Amino acid sequence: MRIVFKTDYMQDIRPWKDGHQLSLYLILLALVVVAPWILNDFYLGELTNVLIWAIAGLGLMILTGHTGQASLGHAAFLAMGCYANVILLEQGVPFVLAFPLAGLITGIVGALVALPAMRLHGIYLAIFTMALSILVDDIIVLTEPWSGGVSGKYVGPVSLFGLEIDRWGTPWAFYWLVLGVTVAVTLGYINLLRSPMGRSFIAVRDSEVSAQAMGVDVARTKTMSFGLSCMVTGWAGALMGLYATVFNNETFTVIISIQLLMMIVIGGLGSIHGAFLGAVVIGFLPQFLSISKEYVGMVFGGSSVAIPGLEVGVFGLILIAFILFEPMGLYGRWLKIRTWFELFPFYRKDMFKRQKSYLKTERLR
Amino acid sequence: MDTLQLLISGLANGCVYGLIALGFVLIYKATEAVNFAQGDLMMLGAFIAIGLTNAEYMGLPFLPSVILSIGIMGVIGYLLDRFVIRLMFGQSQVAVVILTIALGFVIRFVAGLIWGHEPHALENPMAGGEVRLGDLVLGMEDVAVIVVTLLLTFGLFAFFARTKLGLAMQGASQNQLAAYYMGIPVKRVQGLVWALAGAVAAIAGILFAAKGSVDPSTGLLGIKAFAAAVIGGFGSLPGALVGGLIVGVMEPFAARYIAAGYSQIAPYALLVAMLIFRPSGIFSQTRVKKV
Amino acid sequence: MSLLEFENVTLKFGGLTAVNDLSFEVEEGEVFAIVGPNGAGKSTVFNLISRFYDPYAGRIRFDGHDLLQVKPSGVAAYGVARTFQNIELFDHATVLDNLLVGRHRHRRTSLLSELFFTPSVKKQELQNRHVVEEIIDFLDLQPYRDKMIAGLPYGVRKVVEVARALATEPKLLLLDEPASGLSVEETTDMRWWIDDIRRQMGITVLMVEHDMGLVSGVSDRVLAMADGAKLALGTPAEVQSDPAVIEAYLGRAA
Amino acid sequence: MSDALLKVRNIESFYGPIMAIRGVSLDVHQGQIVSILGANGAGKTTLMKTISGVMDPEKGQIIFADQEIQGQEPHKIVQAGIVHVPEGREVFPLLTVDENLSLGAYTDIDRARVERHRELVFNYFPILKERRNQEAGTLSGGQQQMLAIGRGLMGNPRIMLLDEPSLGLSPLLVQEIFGILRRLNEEEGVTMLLVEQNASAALELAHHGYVMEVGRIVMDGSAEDLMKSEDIQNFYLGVQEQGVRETRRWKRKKTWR
Amino acid sequence: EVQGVTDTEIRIGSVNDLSGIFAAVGAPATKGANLYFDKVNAAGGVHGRKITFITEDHSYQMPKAMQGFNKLLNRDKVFMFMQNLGTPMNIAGFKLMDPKGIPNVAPLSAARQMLQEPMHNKFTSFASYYDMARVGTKYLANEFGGKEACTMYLPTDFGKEVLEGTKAGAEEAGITFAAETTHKPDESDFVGSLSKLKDAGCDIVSLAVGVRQAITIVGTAKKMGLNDMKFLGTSASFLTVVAKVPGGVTEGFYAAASWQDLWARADEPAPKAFIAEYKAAYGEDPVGFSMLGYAAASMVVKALEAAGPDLTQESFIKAMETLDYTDDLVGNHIDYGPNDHQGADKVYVQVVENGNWKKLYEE
Ligand SMILES: Nc1ncnc2c1ncn2[C@@H]1O[C@H](COP(=O)(O)OP(=O)(O)OP(=O)(O)O)[C@@H](O)[C@H]1O
Ligand SMILES: Nc1ncnc2c1ncn2[C@@H]1O[C@H](COP(=O)(O)OP(=O)(O)OP(=O)(O)O)[C@@H](O)[C@H]1O
Ligand SMILES: CC(C)C[C@H](N)C(=O)O
Ligand SMILES: [Mg+2]
Ligand SMILES: [Mg+2]
Repeated sequence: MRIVFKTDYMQDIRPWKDGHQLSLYLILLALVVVAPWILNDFYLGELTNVLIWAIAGLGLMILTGHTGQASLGHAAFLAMGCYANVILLEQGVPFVLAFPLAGLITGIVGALVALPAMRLHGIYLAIFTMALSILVDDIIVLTEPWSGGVSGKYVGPVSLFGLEIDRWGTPWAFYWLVLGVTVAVTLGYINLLRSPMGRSFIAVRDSEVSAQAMGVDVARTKTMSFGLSCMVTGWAGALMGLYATVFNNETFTVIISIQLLMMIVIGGLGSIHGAFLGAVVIGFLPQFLSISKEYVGMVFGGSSVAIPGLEVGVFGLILIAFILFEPMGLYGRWLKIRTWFELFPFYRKDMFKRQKSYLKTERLR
Repeated sequence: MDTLQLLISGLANGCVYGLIALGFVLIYKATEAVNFAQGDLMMLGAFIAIGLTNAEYMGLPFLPSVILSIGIMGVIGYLLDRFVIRLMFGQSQVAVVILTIALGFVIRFVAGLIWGHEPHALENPMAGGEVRLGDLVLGMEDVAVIVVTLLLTFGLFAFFARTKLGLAMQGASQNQLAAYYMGIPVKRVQGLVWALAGAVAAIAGILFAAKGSVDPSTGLLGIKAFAAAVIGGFGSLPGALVGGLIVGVMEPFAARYIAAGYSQIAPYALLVAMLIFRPSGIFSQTRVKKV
Repeated sequence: MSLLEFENVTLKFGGLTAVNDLSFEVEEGEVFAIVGPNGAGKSTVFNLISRFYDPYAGRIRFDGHDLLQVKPSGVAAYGVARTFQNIELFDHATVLDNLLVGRHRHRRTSLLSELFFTPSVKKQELQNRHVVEEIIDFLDLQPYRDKMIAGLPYGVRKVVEVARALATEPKLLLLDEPASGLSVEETTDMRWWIDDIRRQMGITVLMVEHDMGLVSGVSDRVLAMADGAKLALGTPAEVQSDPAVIEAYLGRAA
Repeated sequence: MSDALLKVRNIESFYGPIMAIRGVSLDVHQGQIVSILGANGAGKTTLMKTISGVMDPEKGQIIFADQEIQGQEPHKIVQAGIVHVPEGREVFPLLTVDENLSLGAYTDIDRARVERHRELVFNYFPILKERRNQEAGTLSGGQQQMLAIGRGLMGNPRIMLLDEPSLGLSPLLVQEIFGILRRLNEEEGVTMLLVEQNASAALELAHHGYVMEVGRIVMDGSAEDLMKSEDIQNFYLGVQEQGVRETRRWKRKKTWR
Repeated sequence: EVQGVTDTEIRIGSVNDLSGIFAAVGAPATKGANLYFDKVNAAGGVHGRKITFITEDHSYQMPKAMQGFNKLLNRDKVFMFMQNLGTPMNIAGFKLMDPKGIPNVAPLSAARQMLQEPMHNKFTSFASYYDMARVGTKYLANEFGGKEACTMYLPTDFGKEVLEGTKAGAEEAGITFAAETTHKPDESDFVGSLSKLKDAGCDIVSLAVGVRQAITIVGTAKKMGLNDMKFLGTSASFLTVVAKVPGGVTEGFYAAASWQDLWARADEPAPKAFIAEYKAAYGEDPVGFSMLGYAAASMVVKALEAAGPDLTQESFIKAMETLDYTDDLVGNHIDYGPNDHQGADKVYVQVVENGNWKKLYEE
């Protein structure tokens, strides 16, 4: 077991525990940067997709994982970001500007939405945001002059610093774009968490009364959290639009909102890692199931889809298993595995057995 | 006259929402878990009744098969709790929400596998029957929905308010630890409530399938019923009914008087407006914590 | 002018008058204790100062400001910090992070600079930590510094609450039953801490407490309340010998 | 002496990887009041929780009336006659005072007795009667504590586990509480296991005492013996030479560590 | 080197809905297609090549559909697509297929955009929703002297297209378009909408809603005594179950589609053989969309055969353009040409009579 002695305040402030951990992260970063040379187009595309979901997950994590405000409507903000980006591009705004602006606009809209949502808690907030998510479909239809209504919109390749970025034509360039955004958002998130604003988010999540008593303006903090969350989600939406190249009112459904929430819960609420782990599960597991189906088919014979919807059924079962197995999310499980290795051989067999736990009402605020 | 007709059919429709909402509220009231699979349980209940009743399947007489399906759904509800939900005892509510959403996927898949994806209607003696009051027409099924919903709401309300078990359920939802300290078998109580919710889902499903038809994605109706429960004040049984009625009555009037393109938005717009002005519903169930 | 002025304040919950035309002042630099039977309205007085409730009538002024004009979060900004009778900590954060939230009112950086963690943010963070570590030392919390609140024993949490309140560097510190749940030994520690808080840090203390030993040990003046109204006000000795207080609160033996 | 009503043998309890109880054994005899003293974090609450079944011990046995009860579901343990008045009140916040009391008697099917107990509780704590329709969550801290104790009394216990019952009560009520406990013990023969910070009152009431430190029992003896012990006097009873502490905070080392 | 073709195999992809809101369409269609391909493979394949038909389930969600396209194009490297379901999904797919010239055949969407430019690699089997609604409306107006056409629709591309088709049909018949109402997929009470249409004097009402909703609308109208209102569905409501609803609820409901009902013709040789074959393979009765899947597969195989052993995307497209045959199973005539990439051009107006669909008219 490595024991880190604290000798300097900076040790708590900088985002890595020690050089060892830092080097691990740097290796990971190097690996993902060179991914286009390692992976074929299919897997690169899937990795891109997972990263886009992870960005969306980071967005929702700010709000739900760190500020404790459950949203079942974040697909609405994906849509917002996506449309804002494309409409700006159509107006001739260069991508370098259009993309950040798309997030910013979504963030501002999110903060505005937060104003009426401020007095809502828990399930009431969840259903409020869900209603927004359901309405966004109709809003897109009603704002046809800008949104293209039901016929939707098409977004072609974009260019960034002279580089042609095209999901299908230059998948590696698109991947790097997404990776760049992912890294930037993650760094911003880390910085947030070690700054006063990030701590005030956690304060609001854990106890609104004492946050107030410490001088945290709860309403303002929630607005900020909504704004930031929606901004990041908006970027994810813009990337999703570029990834799909075509989208309309039926693209960002409430089901996607639900999947986003599932993703961060399965990954582990309240941790950055959780957003990534969850994105792998929600983003890649269905593909994995679909691919493994071929091999199952090869072994047991019969190429055809015998049971329609089987993958979704199995996917549901696996999600259930994940949650039953580790209600604190995959990141919680990962931490345990790591502790196990660190303590080796001084672990006890039932060290991580769940002690009985009990809930109290959430109807008191 | 027109208005009255809209009102009456809105009420009947609202009762269906109320009935599904009751299932949500039941589980919430006793466990503070939000069961997002309630709509899917209703769909399953409907299909079980169809499987027992309809000529192409087992063709049992209507009444016994209705009773049987309510029983089966009660058992399914209990087993769901016993073998799935209970493993999550004491874990965060969000995790339970996600769990029930995933359960919904699985239920939809199973139903599709057994009964296919096309709509099925429940063969029933009420079909085609109607009650006429002057110019007003009301289907027999609508009458049944209204009667059953009212009875069930008041029955459940009395159960929670008057019986020791009902009180214990409320206590268990507010503080599981304290409930145990009082000797309440919290897990068994929760199993009971899931059984009850299963039975209520079956009743809702049967009435729904008799009134129209069901397919595996019918469960999505649960979302609107959920909205209804929230409007009423999540956790309040009369609230579920009132919320259901508001949404139900809202719909025909919106469809009648609001321009196309906007009318279908009305229930959700109402929900949003409602929450802005009454952040915890009509019969608020939340309190400010005393410190 | 007194530091805190409570003037003819009344608060009702439905038919129940929890605070009834109550007036008192807390002077700068003193330790002022409130005692009284359970349900007398002591915590409610704190909650009024924290602006969790709007009084039905009366005025509350702090350091020349009308507290009724500010939001609950504004009270801390003026320099009032508090602890809670039933402990309200940020359960899923470490002791250190809890204390750092206490520094919130000294935040001078913008969201943007925090997202980039600019040198000014870093400087502020180092400064915050400096203050917080001093408090951790002062209250002997080193062993718990990086522990989650959720796993701490009751007594330690009480101390963390005091620490978090101190981290705001307040002018006035409100302590709601700081010694309840503490052992005799720990209560003695608390007594010296309160003493030091007043003497060394120059912080005025307003405290609700049932432990008469602690009350008479540290406080300059004591207000005894019953049914939301003033029963007696004076030095600890005066109040303790007041027959009405003995009758309603202390009992014969004490 | 006869066999103990409650026997705890070598109990170990964990919070995840943290060992909070490290092999505790104790006996509570029928009709006795046994008190546990100990500093913050000694593990007193954890021990109580382990006995009442809301936590599972890793090792050891708990024997109540000759039945092994460790690791059982908590409601079974209550039905067996062990009632726990927990630390930190734990009332049902959205139920009224009356409803809270009714739930306290959940295991009791004798209606007449339940009503008798309710009157008894109202008798002890008149304020609860006055507030019988108030939601428990809006009671003051001390009122909630009264409710918690009252609710415990409703359960018709054979043995009561009391975790800091005097927490947050006014001095007058503290005296009354100890009087009530004594009467319950003497008149109704209720056995009690009591955790109290107010050590002098606790020892005065108790027949026997244990001292816990960091998850272990470090001392035990009859209440009189403990009261005479110098360590106990210093650390739990606050008998101290004021002069020494006046200048600077200074701590004597405990002799048993 | 042609993508998706080897000496022994042809890979065909499909991005379909097997578990979402259109599973009632996608699932049976996939089964039907598989049935036909299995049969062809068992008989030795096409020019010695076995057909591998790979279906990805998108549950009617765009992100999943994009993943499906990524897998099929970049991993499985399919030769062509067949019966991709959903308008937005197909259109998104075109962006990838068009540059590589990958054919998209018989999509499960009857939107006009299925033949958007470049039309070269796109082939639909049937008339568009627009034409169905147009022809149906015109027929009802002419036949029954309807005066006011109206539409009840979901505000989606499908709904909007039916709306436009209805308006066009009304204009062609010289009647007015009177009113429209919009809906959500989870709406289940239509009394309000119907009384609005009643007040507007509608006597021809085209429907672009879910199957379950169409049944409820027709039933509610009966209950309200709106017996003069004629309801017209498109292929999206043209299901056997709709005709079979107990209690005769849907009697007198019209649908305009590009094919004829399977079970209404269950005694004719081709449908009869198909029903038997399907039952033998899956142990359950086929539905209309099973038939369409089967027919689509058989059409693709015809074209593959015609394309000869030197199979390329281009030769396949050329071969498709030569197809001209009557499909007895589906009950329509398929013909393509260099400038005609829509197979069946006819629209059949049919009505529910005694629990069966009956053909009234074709155009
Ligand atoms: N939200 C509320 N609704 C109704 N009554 C309330 C509410 N809050 C407090 N009360 C009542 O107001 C009175 C004063 O409560 P408060 O908490 O101030 O008492 P306290 O003096 O702090 O008592 P303790 O020493 O027990 O903590 C009590 O009788 C309590 O029941
Ligand atoms: N939920 C928890 N998770 C992790 N550790 C815990 C948890 N609860 C208690 N502990 C640890 O177990 C030990 C014993 O705690 P316990 O609450 O039993 O002490 P106590 O003697 O009752 O203290 P107090 O007098 O303050 O109530 C402490 O060291 C504490 O840190
Ligand atoms: C098969 C069809 C009903 C599909 C649907 N109408 C669509 O265009 O997406
Ligand atoms: Mg108080
Ligand atoms: Mg304790």
